[in-house]
Amino acid sequence: MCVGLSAKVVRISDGTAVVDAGGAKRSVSSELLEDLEPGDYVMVHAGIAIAKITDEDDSETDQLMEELL
Amino acid sequence: MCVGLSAKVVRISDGTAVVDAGGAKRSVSSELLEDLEPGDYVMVHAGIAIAKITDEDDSETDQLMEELL
Amino acid sequence: MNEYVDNEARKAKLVGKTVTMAHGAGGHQTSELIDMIFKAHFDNPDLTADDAAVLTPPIGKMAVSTDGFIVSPAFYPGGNIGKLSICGTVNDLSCMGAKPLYLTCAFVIEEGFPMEKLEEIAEAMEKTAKEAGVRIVSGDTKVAGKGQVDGVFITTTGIGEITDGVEVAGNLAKPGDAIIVTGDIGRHGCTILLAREDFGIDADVTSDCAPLWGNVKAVMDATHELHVIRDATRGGVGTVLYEIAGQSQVGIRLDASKIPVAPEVRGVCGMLGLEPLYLACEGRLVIMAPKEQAQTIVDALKVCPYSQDAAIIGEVTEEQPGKVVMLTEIGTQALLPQPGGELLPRIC
Amino acid sequence: MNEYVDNEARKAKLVGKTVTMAHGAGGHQTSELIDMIFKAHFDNPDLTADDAAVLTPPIGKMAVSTDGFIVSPAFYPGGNIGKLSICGTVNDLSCMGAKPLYLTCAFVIEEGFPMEKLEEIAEAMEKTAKEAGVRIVSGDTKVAGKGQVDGVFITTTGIGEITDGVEVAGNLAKPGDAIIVTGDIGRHGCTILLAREDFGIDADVTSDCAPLWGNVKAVMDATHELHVIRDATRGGVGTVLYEIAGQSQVGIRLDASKIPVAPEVRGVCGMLGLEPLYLACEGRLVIMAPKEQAQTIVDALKVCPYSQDAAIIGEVTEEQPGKVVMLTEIGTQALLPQPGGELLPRIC
Amino acid sequence: MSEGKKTAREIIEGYDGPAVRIMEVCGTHTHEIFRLGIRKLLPKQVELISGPGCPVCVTPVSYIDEAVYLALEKSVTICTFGDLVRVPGSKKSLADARSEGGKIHIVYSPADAEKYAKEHSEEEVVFLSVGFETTTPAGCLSVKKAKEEGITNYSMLIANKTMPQAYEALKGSADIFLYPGHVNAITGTKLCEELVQEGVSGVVAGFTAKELLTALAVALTHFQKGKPFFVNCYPRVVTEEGSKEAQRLVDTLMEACDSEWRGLGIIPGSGLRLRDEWGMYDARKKYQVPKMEGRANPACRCGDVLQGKCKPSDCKVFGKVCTPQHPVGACMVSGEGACSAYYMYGRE
Amino acid sequence: MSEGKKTAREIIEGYDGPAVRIMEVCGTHTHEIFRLGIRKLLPKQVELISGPGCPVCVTPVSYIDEAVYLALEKSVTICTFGDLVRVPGSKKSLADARSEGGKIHIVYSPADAEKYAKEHSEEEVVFLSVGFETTTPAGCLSVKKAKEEGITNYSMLIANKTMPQAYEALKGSADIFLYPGHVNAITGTKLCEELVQEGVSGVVAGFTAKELLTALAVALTHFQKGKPFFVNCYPRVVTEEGSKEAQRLVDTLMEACDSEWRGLGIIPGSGLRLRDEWGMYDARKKYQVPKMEGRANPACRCGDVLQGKCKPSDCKVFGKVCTPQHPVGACMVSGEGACSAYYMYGRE
Ligand code: SF4
Ligand code: SF4
Ligand SMILES: [Mg+2]
Ligand SMILES: [Mg+2]
Ligand SMILES: [Mg+2]
Ligand SMILES: [Mg+2]
Ligand SMILES: [Mg+2]
Ligand SMILES: [Mg+2]
Ligand SMILES: [Mg+2]
Ligand SMILES: [Mg+2]
Ligand SMILES: [Mg+2]
Ligand SMILES: [Mg+2]
Repeated sequence: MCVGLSAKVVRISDGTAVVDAGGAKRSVSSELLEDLEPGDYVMVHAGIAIAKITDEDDSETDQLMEELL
Repeated sequence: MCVGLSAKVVRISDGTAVVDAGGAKRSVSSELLEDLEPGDYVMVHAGIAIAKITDEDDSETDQLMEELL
Repeated sequence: MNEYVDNEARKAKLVGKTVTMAHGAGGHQTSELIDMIFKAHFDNPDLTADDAAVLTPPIGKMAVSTDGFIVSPAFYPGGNIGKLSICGTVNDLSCMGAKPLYLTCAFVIEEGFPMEKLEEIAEAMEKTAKEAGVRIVSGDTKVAGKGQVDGVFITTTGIGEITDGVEVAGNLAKPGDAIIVTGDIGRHGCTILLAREDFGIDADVTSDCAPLWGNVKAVMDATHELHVIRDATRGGVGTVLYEIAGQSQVGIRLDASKIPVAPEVRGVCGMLGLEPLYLACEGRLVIMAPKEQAQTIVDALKVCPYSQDAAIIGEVTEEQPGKVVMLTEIGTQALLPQPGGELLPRIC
Repeated sequence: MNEYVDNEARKAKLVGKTVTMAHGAGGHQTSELIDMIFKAHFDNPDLTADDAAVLTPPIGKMAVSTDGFIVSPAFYPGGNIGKLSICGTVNDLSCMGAKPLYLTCAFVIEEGFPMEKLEEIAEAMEKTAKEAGVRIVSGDTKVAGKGQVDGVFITTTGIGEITDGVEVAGNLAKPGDAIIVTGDIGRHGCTILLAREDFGIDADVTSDCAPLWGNVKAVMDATHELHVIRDATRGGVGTVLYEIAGQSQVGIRLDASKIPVAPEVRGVCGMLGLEPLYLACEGRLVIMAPKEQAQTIVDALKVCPYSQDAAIIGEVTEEQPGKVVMLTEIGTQALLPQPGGELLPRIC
Repeated sequence: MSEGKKTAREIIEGYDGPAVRIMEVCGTHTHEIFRLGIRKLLPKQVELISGPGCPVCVTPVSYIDEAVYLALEKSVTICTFGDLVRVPGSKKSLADARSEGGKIHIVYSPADAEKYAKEHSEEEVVFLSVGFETTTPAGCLSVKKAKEEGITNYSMLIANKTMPQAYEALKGSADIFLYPGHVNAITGTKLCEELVQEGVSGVVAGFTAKELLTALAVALTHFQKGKPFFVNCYPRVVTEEGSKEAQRLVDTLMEACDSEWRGLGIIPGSGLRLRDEWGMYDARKKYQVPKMEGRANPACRCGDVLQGKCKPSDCKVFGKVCTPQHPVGACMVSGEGACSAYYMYGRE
Repeated sequence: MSEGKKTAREIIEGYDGPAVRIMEVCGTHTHEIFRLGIRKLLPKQVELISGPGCPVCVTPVSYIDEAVYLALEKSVTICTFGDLVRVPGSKKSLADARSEGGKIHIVYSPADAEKYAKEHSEEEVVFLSVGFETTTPAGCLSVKKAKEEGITNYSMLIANKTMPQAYEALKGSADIFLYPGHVNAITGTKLCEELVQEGVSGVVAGFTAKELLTALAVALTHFQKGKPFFVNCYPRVVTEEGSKEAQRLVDTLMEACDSEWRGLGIIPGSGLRLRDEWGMYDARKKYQVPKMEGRANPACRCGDVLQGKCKPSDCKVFGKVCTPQHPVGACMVSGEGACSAYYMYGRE
């Protein structure tokens, strides 16, 4: 239901983060996330960073599959 | 200083006259003129009939010339 | 009969519909709009749905002309922007002595424009193109956001074939030429002015808008001794005469009493302080040719539609090159003021 | 040197000036505007001041194409409406295998438009026309009242000469054809979207707008075995592919991983929920030719400006005629959604 | 027509009396005299001076500045006669204001402006009320109507002027005044007859060729007799009393005030303003228009031209910097302005 | 990529357990599943149902009517996600309103709408706040900011919804829920874990091909074991707690209310509205929007589609009257809508 984009934080200033997705930058609200740092990856939706992402790609699924089998 | 057009009165209704110049009709104020009747000629300027015209063309000048000579 | 039924069905589908941004997005709905209206009216073997039409080129020299049409209002007594957009380009070609062959048209349409109005415009274009013997070969449709354009703009470009042996141009006027207009002047400009502005003037004036290739052809069939043919559009006959006087470095003398003007147009001009010579025509030609040919030309014109009132209104002179002189009602000669700028009604 | 001085003087005169209604009235000031800007840039032996240009027609078949340009904003990274208006028509002619010869241009300009901006537009047109080897032969200038048009609209019409022996058209795609794009896609649409709307996205994306006759010529010189050449403008590559699939009644299979998209464009599309395949290009061709010719074509393209990133992105198939299928990253095949309607950024 | 009036023309052309300066006070007379080429009929010793009877020409720069201020700063809709649109203000004309988005609506009459206000209650509407005795009643009627109809978004920016004070001020500039027939239609002839006592001669003239020639013939014939004289040569329109209704109407709404005439400076008692009880229709009060300093171009000699102290061609910028396309002074704007007439009709 | 994940795909393709209905609640999942052609990988006994997780699809007709009312009757500037522009209301969509002159401004985020209001203090600005847990915080932030900045021309028309009540309502429609990862990023996983107690199984899924395949493989593997289960297959984004900050924010500004879901009717407690102390930002209160009756097209089976009671192709008007170009129901508008996806990806 929500186009989410994983993007890299490149700059932080109070309540706002500039995120970068393939070179497209936009400043988004980071008010919902604490301790954000440049270099972190976040999930962005409708102009706010809704979640910090632990892995920058979907490789964690490998582990899930391992557990499953 | 004032583009004046001599036009024929074709219709009268309180304070307003419809005048005709060569088929171009427009309703103008006739508040400045009393006893206007359809068929009369008037001098029109900026949307009002400013004067009743006694002769519909400039033939009266003939008489002026006669008097002069 | 069947086609009639289909056409009725097609038209019924347009009722109440408007042009949307989606019609301009280049996908399915763009094709739909083109099929529903433009193809329905313009279809012919040369019309392309591809990027470009592939055509047999004219023989000999080719004339090419383009004009954008932004008339407001788009519908007015005597025509609409569709008819105008065909006439304008057909006439520009005709003025070069070129038989109009092909036409392209590019539409810019405001979001929300009624489909039925567009249909009317396309219908007028079809009819006028047919009358002029020209084929619409390629088109383009863009939809502009609400307020980005006022209604509809059309640009047409025409390609014509120049008949051998005729050479006319604005710089070929010669002293001794007679000056002919093909009918009463200023009707289009007067019509638009009354339709656009709210001057409260009621006059039975209709645009003179007409495709004039037939008239030019009739003249060329009557004589090859022609120097200038020009359609007196923007700026009217007065502007065109000044242009030609400048290009040909000749003087022009007009006889004020010979210039045909409809009484209604004169009446409107009287009220608004305007000069009919500067009002646009869209179906009138100015022709310059040796005096000896003048009557032949007028005679040829008088039997054609749109030019029954053709008249000789003056002559080309050596004196005062670049200027237009009027022979007035008291027999004096006075310069016609140089046209310039926007046409503004005045009270003084 | 002297010309340089004159040109500086000419430009100096434009500073701070704007286009007025008088410039559109057809008299003296219209000529002034044309001389000051358009003639200064477009002048060539074929350019006419008359109603129509008189030209030598092309030999063989002639291609004719028209397009209206209403891009907003008129200036954007990588170009402006002037450059675009030349490229668009040059490319449409090129896509028919036609060498662009002549161009007409009709301007509609909003009252108050800065002369210096118009100068910039004309300058870009001159430069692009020169690069494309095409001559501007006739023009038209209309001035629309404030608010009647947004800035400036340009309609260009082009005439080209079809090189013998080459026949390309949207209905000639054959199963077994390779599908080639001449570079990364969606840049123009992405650039305009970012320049027009205030989405607060900052990306180093410039329009791909370019005149592509040189590229088409290089391809035609490399092989005559060509079926379709199409510029992927409005609606982007996706729309064009669906059109061709429909016209040729073939299926199209794309390999998603092969389609060149700049990372910035992908990033913007990610944020706005858009598909790069539906973003307009103004300097990209889609070419379909027998598979055997594909590498030859790509090699020819890679040495030309504007097509160094040419790539084979798919093939024409017999299955699912009229449809475009994508080979996905998981090796499945899925239909590419049919494009339709306005491009709207979405959050869901 | 000319044959019938040979006698008047003969008198003029044959005049061999003493040198005489005739001032045509009225701009419409100026215009007609040029249009008919009447100056060419005059013997050398008869000089025609174009006086200050064109409301546009005598409108001070500051008035335009006020109107521009209302349009751009107060976002008011300006309703105006077309005449004023191109008159230069200190920095901008109304045409400039319009091209910057100001709303300038051209009307045929003040009544139409009032009607516009009624129909556009969401806009603030100001009519630019200029003109002399002939025009003032129309403005007064519109205000009266606004009051009757309870229209509160209508007002006038007033620069109306009265002629008698100007005659007084210009007494020394001419031997004979050609009085403006339409002013006399309102004021009657009494005032002019009184001026005879002060040694000021004059004739009231109509506007047709015949009327103008007759008036001139009458004036020259009387002048030769050596005594101050007055003749009403326009009796079909002008009576001794004039229009009592008009006088009463203006007197009810307006009162005299000092007024600036462009080039002539302030002439005491020569202006009109709304009486206090009509103050809500006075745009200056309603919108608290600040005092404008109004800097006219210092090169402009309009004032001297209006007083007959010099000819337009004596002005340094005449025809070079100052042309009808780019007027510097008001006399170049109006078709009635002496500079404009000299320029357009090619008189040096 | 596909090679690495063959195991997940193999599990899916090789599934031979009992028949199972999986509901992907999230529209983005629907979209990706179609884009990747995942349905084609599924054995017959695995059915994927597209649930009500597209905010556009569940937006009732009356909501669009309210927005159209504000745009056209209250002349408010509507700021909206692009998704809502083409959704049909009772009579008009927002695109229709725009083509009638309504001001519809597309934004990327509610923050941009608030910024627009700040920069256009002369306009009244209303943001159309739709969406689920993921989107609601962004709207709340914009209102908070408006308050901090003292912006008074900004408000929201709210139709935000919460998912838990929907899961409850749809419990019987599926055996497994594919939970929407981004909703869980806000809400955490607790609620889903609790649903296991009620016998409702589910997995939280991410959005890449790999994540989707993995989640499906995990779901099918667990399902075969016969016991209710829950697995978070998107741990890189979703935590057990979710976003406390987001929950707190929404709770500060909003409170639960009953809410109408298009096709599903009113689900008690499934909606959100601003608390009374934030009432000035509630567009319904601010503009006293009247109660809209909202008549959906009776042919539309969106409600049944959303509940998995029928397939889009079971709807009588699917693909005939109802197409993405002319959507009848909301499910055909959004790229995420099941009907739209079925249509665009060619599934019958
Ligand atoms: S020529 Fe121009 S500047 Fe000179 S007096 Fe006349 S209006 Fe003024
Ligand atoms: S096909 Fe259209 S009308 Fe039918 S259920 Fe889907 S959205 Fe509704
Ligand atoms: Mg042309
Ligand atoms: Mg229009
Ligand atoms: Mg033309
Ligand atoms: Mg022409
Ligand atoms: Mg096109
Ligand atoms: Mg084209
Ligand atoms: Mg623009
Ligand atoms: Mg094109
Ligand atoms: Mg093309
Ligand atoms: Mg033209």
